[in-house]
Amino acid sequence: METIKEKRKKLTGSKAMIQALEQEMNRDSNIFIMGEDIGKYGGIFGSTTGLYDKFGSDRIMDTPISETGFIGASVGAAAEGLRPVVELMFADFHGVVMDQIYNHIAKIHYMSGGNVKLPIVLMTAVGGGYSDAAQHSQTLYASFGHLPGLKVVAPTFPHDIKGMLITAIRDDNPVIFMFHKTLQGLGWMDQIDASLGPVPEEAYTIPLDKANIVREGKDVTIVGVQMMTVEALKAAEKLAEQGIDAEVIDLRSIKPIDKETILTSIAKTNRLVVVDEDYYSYGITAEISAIVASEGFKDLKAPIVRLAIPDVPIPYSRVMEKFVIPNADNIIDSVKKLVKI
Amino acid sequence: METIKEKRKKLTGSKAMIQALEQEMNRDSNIFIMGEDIGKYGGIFGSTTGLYDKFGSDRIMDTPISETGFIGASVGAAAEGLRPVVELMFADFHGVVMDQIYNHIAKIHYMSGGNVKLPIVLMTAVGGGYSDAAQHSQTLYASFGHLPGLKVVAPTFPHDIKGMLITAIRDDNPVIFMFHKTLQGLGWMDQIDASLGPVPEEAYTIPLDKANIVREGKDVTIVGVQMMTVEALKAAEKLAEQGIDAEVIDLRSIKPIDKETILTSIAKTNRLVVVDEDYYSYGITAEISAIVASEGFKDLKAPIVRLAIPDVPIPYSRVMEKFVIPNADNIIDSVKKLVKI
Amino acid sequence: MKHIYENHLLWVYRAMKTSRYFEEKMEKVYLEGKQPVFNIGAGPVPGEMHLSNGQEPAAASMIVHLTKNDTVTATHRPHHQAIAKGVDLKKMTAEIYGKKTGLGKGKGGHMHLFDPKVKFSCGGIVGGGIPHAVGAALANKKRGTDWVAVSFIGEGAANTGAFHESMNLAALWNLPFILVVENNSWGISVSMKNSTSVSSNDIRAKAYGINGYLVKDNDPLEMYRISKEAVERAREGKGPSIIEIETYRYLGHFQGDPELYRPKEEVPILREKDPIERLKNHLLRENIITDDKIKNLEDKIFNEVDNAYDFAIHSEYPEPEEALEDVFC
Amino acid sequence: MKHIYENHLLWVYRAMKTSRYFEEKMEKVYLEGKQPVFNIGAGPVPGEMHLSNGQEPAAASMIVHLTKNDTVTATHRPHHQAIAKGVDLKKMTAEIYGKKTGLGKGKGGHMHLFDPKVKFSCGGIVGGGIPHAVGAALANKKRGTDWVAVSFIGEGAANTGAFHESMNLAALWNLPFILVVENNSWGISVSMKNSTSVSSNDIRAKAYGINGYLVKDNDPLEMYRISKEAVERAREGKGPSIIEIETYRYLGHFQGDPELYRPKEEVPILREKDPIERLKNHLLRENIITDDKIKNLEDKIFNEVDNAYDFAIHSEYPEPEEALEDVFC
Ligand SMILES: Cc1ncc(C[n+]2csc(CCOP(=O)(O)OP(=O)(O)O)c2C)c(N)n1
Ligand SMILES: Cc1ncc(C[n+]2csc(CCOP(=O)(O)OP(=O)(O)O)c2C)c(N)n1
Ligand SMILES: [Mg+2]
Ligand SMILES: [Mg+2]
Repeated sequence: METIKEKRKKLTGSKAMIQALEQEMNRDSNIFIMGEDIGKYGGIFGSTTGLYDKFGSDRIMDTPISETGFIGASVGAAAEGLRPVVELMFADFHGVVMDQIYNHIAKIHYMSGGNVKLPIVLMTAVGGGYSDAAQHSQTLYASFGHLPGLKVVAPTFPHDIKGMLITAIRDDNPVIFMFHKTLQGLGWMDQIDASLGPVPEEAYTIPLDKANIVREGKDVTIVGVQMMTVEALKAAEKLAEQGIDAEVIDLRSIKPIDKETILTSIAKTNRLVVVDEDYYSYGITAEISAIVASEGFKDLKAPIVRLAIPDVPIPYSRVMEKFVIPNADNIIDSVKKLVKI
Repeated sequence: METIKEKRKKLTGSKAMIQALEQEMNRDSNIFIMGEDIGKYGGIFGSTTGLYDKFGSDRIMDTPISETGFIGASVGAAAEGLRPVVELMFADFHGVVMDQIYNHIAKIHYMSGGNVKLPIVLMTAVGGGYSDAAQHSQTLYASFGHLPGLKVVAPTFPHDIKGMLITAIRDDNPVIFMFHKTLQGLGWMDQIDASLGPVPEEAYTIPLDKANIVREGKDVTIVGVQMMTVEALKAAEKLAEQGIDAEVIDLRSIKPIDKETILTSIAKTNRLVVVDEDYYSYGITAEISAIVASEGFKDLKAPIVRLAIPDVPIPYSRVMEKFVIPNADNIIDSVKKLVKI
Repeated sequence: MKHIYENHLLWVYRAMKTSRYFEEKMEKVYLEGKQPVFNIGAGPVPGEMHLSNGQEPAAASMIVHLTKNDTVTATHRPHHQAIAKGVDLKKMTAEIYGKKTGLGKGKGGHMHLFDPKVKFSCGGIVGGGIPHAVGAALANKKRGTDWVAVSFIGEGAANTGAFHESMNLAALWNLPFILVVENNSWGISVSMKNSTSVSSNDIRAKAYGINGYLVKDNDPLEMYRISKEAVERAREGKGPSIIEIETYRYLGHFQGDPELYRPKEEVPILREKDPIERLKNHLLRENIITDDKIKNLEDKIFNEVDNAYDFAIHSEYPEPEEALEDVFC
Repeated sequence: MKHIYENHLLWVYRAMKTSRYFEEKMEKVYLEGKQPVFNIGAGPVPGEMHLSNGQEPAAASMIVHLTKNDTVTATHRPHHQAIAKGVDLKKMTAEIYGKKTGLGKGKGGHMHLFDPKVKFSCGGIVGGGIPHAVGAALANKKRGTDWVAVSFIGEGAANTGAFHESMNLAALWNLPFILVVENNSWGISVSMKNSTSVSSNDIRAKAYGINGYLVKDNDPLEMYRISKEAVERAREGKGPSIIEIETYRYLGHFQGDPELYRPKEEVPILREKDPIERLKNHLLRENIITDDKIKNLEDKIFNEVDNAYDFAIHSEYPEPEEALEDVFC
């Protein structure tokens, strides 16, 4: 768990992001942001609100709808010594720019034998739950995590959002920074407690490769990420009332995964539930299950439980969407069955 | 294992593909092929050689280098009742057209509530081993397998190549048909035995969702796909000499995975090695491990072994490339350790 | 000939008015359950909602020249084209309500309307629908029909790679394809001048050696005339065209858009020149229809739309488990 | 002024000749270990090999106007630009041999050459390098320099979405960016006429409101003149240009290409008009250099190239485990 800092205010996820960007942009004039509607609009999901007024159109650049163009341009700008932060409005749109992301941004450092550095942060909004349907609700965590050369993070709480975004900006490697819409604490979406939290005012960093134990427990380990961590915590509270003591790990880093924290937890609880808001096959539940089945096998006393979006596109209609995204009740049911084994 | 058919000649993988395409195009005039250099050139990896002369430029269409354009066009053509077969020259290029593949081709049937059918086959060449480096050597099996709405197949042997391609063409759903360059049996690449095999002359189908036990054994299950199946078979032979009896499963279908065949095998062998020519994290080794750790846990007697390309881009230089792609020796080493546990 | 023309204009009026009424109703319905605090996921119509009030001429004055054999692909802002193309209004409304009776059984939603019976589709990825229409045009040509395919996009989409690849293909293969660019000056908050290196996208037709047309000031009559020419050319095998129409976005990009980026005075000026009113006045002035008959027509329209909403409202929701169906056929 | 011009032409000759000699040598080396049966993965230089013999003017006559502060991005066919841009020839050759001493320590290979010291890069994805150069141009402008960025592509790449998105950005932001289209008539086996809806890509400059230039018949002098104008304009803040040059591909798309799609008579006709010979004759005719001196120069060139090959051949291979390094810094 992170050490607690002094002088912290409660901020939303969105405000935590903005604070990180603002402080870093003040520190380093090489940082600039490009994206669609990140200027006066302030980012569709509030990632840059107010920054245009503070930094002007030279450092906060609205772009045309040309993701391959402007995200690809971040490569050349970074190679020239600038530090571009680029926003892909929804992770769902990655397909129009995936070549730049995985064949160029991710590989150039390697192909150049380490000679070219690309300090690029790609921020992108993920997640569903508000009926935005099949092309605007995905997380696609594993689509990014599968590819070498990218650090991929997905923090949950405002404190981590700020700290990890600052680390991402200071990192000389490309980092995909995924922020969950519902965790931004925006006025026009569902209001949830987790989207507001204490955030130190000064700049600070949080490593990009460490999971966080957000609840200690001994009976079962639940690994989640972003909204699934929130659901896991809800589930853990109810399970506690029923005498089941769950440990909840907030994954935070999709790539690389913090194996150690997970394996240590399994050594204690011997039981694993993984919950993911991405698709089931070849997703986070697969990778974490595999890590434990290969490296923590001796500690495992029961089958691993995988909860994720079944392999279907995300449906529009609320009833169906709620059905496909895992929630606290699904977790509780699974854990209750699991602890009996 | 497949039932053996009469009147079979030995064909290479490439010839098996061409035969499937030709027979199907003769059967159904709605089928046409689009792609780069699939006309007179006959496909860079020999997928369409000779078809241009037989069917002409109307049904064998060379395209500009506009993957989003022409692969996206397959959607409209399919919705109109044609049956487009499109070739993405290397799977490595998927990033320039991924939006059409996963946001449109994969999802339209679902989003339309089943009202729009898109019988599209996307053929694409995969695999490394000949120093084509980071942007031309990938398999990216899991990048496709992760996304709902696509059937993804990757047959190994000529017999399966023909049968599964015919099934894919006749399927009313979009199918990604991955063929491995080395298994095409092309004159200008490494010559390997597996790329030549008996193929019935008449048209026949092989299901898109069934793995194939290509060697029976009782001590350990090795799951491979394409070249990794070939390596697994080599390993199994050597292991047999040392008294270890390995069962080898040729996965063939990346999505959906044939769980049953795998779980049945594990119930017998109690040990699992998965070998993949894709990247390690969030890849085939992850998914299959997870399936077994959650649904076959009780049968598992030892940690699962995962062999895959470590999470690095594929290096150019031969020594390094050979190091990152798993081979029979790696498999033998792993199995020998594993059977002792 | 005159007679056809007049009927066509009446048809255009009807299509525009239907769309307008449908959307004005949607504007209200969408806010149900989202008051007093706006919550995008709440109410009977959750998710994003992109309305096209003001942009009706682009759709109606083009689609009047099409039959149900002709293909139309549209965008995240698809209602005006869908309605003009004759998409089943009840099923479309039900889809937007997320009902089982919807076009996509509730799986698609407002941005993903598919009605293969009238060859209409749309989608939420900017530029994503252009190649689909090119593919339909290719199929039309292959089969020797005189059917055409029309893709509608916003001016923002003209800067996507999909635009360029599709236009080159359509021109290279001389396909019966028309691209209509609805230039409403804005791509969300980014103005045309901040997104596009030329003043209008008809100019870009030169990059493909094809015809480009510009329709000024949202004029339904001029759009009618130009579209007629482009469609006829396409049917005759004379190849693709780009038509850009200067049109108006009365509302925010989506409902709930605070529009802080937009000059306050812009919309009132546009509304002054409302194209539906302009066409109505023209129809009356030219005695193409009487005042009484137009009222009559409007009542029919209101009725049809109201019925569609009723149908949607009274339809059942899908069962949760239906989410698992229709991935494959 | 004359003096500078003459020196420039000599520089161009040297760059072209170096590239030609380098590649003629590569043509042979590449076949080592691939005889009698061609096997792409065998020999000291495995993998694909795209040579640019015949295309040298495009590179040399542009890059003569650049300094090491200017950025160049190239394609899968990158040697002529790399050599003109002053990429370390020893390290480049070593990279192609897969050696530890290579530009990328053997990780990149022939299609992936990176020399940040002279701001050169290339890649194997058609169209993929265009936005990179746009980004460099953006950085140049942001920092108030007069540095430019030049992206070289083949005519086939002008049909990719990346081309369009990049050109629009460069024009919109008025960047010091130049796109050079090396039109060698072929994209692998697909002829320009089967891939492109216009006769040349300078025409497409109109779609971005910028300058387009066409250099005919692979002329190094005309390419020199046009490039000078485009580079000067870019340095002066007058924005981007597209230059298309009609050039020659003497060899197959890659070595081993059976070229069944290509008329047999095409290459001999092109070779007749070899641009290096043409420039040499010009230099001699105009007394810019003497016969003796040119021999001298050529010997230097051969020496330099031979040394680079020697360096490559005698360098060590990386250790297998080095594959795991350099993913992150
Ligand atoms: C590829 C892609 N990038 C970004 C978006 C987000 N987005 C949705 S609509 C829109 C603006 C579109 O502008 P325009 O094409 O002019 O259409 P309009 O909204 O004005 O009708 C943007 C940026 C998207 N849906 N798809
Ligand atoms: C996005 C993408 N599509 C396809 C290819 C395969 N490919 C490599 S080179 C090439 C032809 C390129 O033609 P052109 O741009 O004219 O360059 P040239 O080879 O003539 O130099 C193709 C299709 C690729 N590398 N990247
Ligand atoms: Mg617009
Ligand atoms: Mg070319």
